[in-house]
Amino acid sequence: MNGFLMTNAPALLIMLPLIGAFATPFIGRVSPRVRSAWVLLIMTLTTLTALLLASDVFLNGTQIYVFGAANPDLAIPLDSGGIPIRIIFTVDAMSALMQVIGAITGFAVLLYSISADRIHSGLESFYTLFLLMIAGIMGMVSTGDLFNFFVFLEILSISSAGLIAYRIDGGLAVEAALKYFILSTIGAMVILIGIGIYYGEYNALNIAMIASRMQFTLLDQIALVLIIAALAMKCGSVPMHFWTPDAYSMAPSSITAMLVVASQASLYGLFRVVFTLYNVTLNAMTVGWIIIILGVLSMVVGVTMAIPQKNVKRLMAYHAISQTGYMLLGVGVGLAVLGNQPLMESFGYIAMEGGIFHIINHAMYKGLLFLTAGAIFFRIGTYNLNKMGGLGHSMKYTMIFFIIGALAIAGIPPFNGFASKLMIYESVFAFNPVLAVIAMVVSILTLASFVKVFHSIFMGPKLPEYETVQEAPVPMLIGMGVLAAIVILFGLFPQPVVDGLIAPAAHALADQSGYIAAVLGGA
Amino acid sequence: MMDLFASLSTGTGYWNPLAWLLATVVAAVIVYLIWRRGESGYKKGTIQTTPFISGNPEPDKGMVHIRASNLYWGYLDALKGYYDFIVPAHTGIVNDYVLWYLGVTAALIIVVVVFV
Amino acid sequence: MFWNLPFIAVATLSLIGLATVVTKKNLIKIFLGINIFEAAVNLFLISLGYREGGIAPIFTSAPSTDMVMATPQALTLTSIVIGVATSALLLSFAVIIWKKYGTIDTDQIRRLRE
Amino acid sequence: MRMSKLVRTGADLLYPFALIFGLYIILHGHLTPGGGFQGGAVVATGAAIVIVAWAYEDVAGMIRKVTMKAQESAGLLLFIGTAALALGLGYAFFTNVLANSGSLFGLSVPFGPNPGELNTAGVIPIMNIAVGIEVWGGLTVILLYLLSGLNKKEEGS
Repeated sequence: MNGFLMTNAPALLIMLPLIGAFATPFIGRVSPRVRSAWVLLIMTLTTLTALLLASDVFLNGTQIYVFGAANPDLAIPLDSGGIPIRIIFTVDAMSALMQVIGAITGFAVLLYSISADRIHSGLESFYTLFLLMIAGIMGMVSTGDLFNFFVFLEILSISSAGLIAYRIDGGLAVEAALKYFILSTIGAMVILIGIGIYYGEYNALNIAMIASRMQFTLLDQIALVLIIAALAMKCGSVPMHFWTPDAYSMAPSSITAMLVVASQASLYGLFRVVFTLYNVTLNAMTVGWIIIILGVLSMVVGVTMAIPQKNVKRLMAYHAISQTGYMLLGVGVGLAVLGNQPLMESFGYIAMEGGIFHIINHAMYKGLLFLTAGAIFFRIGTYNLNKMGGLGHSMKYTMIFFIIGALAIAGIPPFNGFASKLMIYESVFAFNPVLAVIAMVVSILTLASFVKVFHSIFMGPKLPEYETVQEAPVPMLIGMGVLAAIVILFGLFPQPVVDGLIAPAAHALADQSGYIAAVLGGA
Repeated sequence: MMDLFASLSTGTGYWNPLAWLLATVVAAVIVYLIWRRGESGYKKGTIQTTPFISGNPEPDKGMVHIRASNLYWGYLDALKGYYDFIVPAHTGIVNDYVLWYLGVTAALIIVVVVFV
Repeated sequence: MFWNLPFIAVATLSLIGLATVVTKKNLIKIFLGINIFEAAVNLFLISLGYREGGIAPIFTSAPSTDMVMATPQALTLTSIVIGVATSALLLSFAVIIWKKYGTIDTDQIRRLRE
Repeated sequence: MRMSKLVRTGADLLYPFALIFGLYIILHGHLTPGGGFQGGAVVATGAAIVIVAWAYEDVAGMIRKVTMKAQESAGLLLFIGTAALALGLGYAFFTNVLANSGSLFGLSVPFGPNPGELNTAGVIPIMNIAVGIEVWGGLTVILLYLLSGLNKKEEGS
């Protein structure tokens, strides 16, 4: 049984959410309680599978899974002339890390959502789309096939758009979903052009196969830009970030927390394309600087746009853009010195580790912050900061979770945001001091803006209009508590996390030949 | 088993959250000692715990709280030129958003092809 | 030159589609632009799959070396199916926007900004 | 907004043919051009003709959203269940377990001069049927939702 799970974990990871999603409309007929139990069961199984697979990958190295083959390990059919023609899932340490992020956030969000979204109608479709979103994220981060990546990207986009528009909200949510979906459809089509270029040139769709044949011709350069621009747009980097605040602020809070993970899946795709598909064949300095500049722009514009915002979720959405900038900065610095082994050893790997560590940290604390915003909305029915005040008297636990999230995002020790930001600062300082200074200033502005939010929501006397407000329901608090516990644990014990999860992921990302060897065999 | 309490090494330096936590605990103890020296004999619900504003009557609760828009007025005023440019750039029109995206793609293609 | 004709058509169609998305203010026209762009991408994939003298990979007595992998066709089909889902979702968004806002002019659909 | 009697009668007459043609495309998906998606789309077109010719209210009782949604989910479950069947039998996900098994749709391909054998595709016809059921339901639901808004102001959602 254990062997069965181990072998088939990558397939189960998308099969479970898909079966759960398609069965939800039927099971929802029985009763809402049974439906919640069913969705929770599926999500728990998915999370356990993801954790099991991750432990396997971190212990035994990259796992591959071949769909439709008699034997899931048989990447290259005997009569195919050395070409992997089937769809292959390639789960290396980086993919496993992203799966863990998706699974844990998904689980916490679901706990929260079962309590928070109870009041809405049409919850069968809601949870169907939610599970499809999980399937999309899991598929995107584990697939080793470019076209399959596109398909999962579209599954993710369509289900996200449906969920953003879920609370129609006088048309506002639909407007946000419309903008998101127009942009992401065009982006996905552009990605498909890039994939078509690879197929035309190299007659393959498998990432490892294309990587082993990569020439970096003019067409490859165009394909590279088409794909990284589209994925940078999907992860919300400035100046293509315009959909982000709209979508994040209008989606239900539980979905916003998942959208953070969804945009990080796009970020993963960007890193995968740059590091695994091209690696040293591309001009690392140019592309590295492109990613760094996108990152710096995202950091600065994101945080400065956040400060004057009046809607708390819009404000947090701009912070999500700004934090994405840190990840792009860290990994971009790693990319800029790729191929230069001494520099890579001295700060390149640390920068990449910082960027990747920031991905998991950001998913946790930003998810936590969006959930607290949702809890406040659940009780007082507004996101407008000007109408809030004095809630610290009645929502103490929510306030504590908010403080944890806010200090973590601002990079205050001993929370996890500090650990990853410290790694980014010090390694980026070795690369270019100006960038490190910008990163620190952005961090200060982040703190300033969260001081404003904290003051407006929780401080001050108990306002007369919120006299009867109560603490958020317990399942919501549990969902927030899971994320808060991870925020604190990662902050208190950063080095074991870096050694155990982050460093293998960073090295797996930078190690193109290892990835190719895992699929094609031999090096 | 890896060392749970290892310092975070950042290439050029290191940082140990537990040392920091220890310092926080020491600071908390000092704060507690100072707090202990304060007046302990006050009673809730008496005039001792009501706000004293130079003898003026206490204003309405809603008036005391400084609302979000009034915070950071100075910062926003100092960076007025920047905000006058950046806020209108977020037009909310989907055509502009697509145009930004396509423009960035085009610019990046030129950059990558020129600087091979 | 002649064999590049499909690719020229792809480039033209893409530009028409994207220009429609950027310049037209009517939501339905924007969706049509997206559909034209999708058609261009599908045409691109299907033209990539053309091999001169190739035959369909069906179990016949034809020489197996001339058979062509049907991957681009499969990709195009998948892409068309995704395109249908996309169009349906976009159109349903337009229906709701029309009901709630009373307009499908993108200049009016900007209650979320800044 | 009912159309003229001519159109309505024409639509009534066309509907069974669209249905049969679509089902034919679905069931022969592994042999002829077409398949589950195309056939399902044809069937849904039949529904579209009827909805356009008659008014939405007339059709709502006959083609019901709930049924169509259930049909969509059932098709998807059949699809993913067929794929998961291989896992249960110890193969990889999506393996064609029925091919060459000698049972339903799984006859071996004969060599040499022979009249040909049709049912050799394994699970592919089953998946085609699943996709056909799903697309039939899905596209009809989409049509019903889009066309239900015709000529109506402000409907709660």
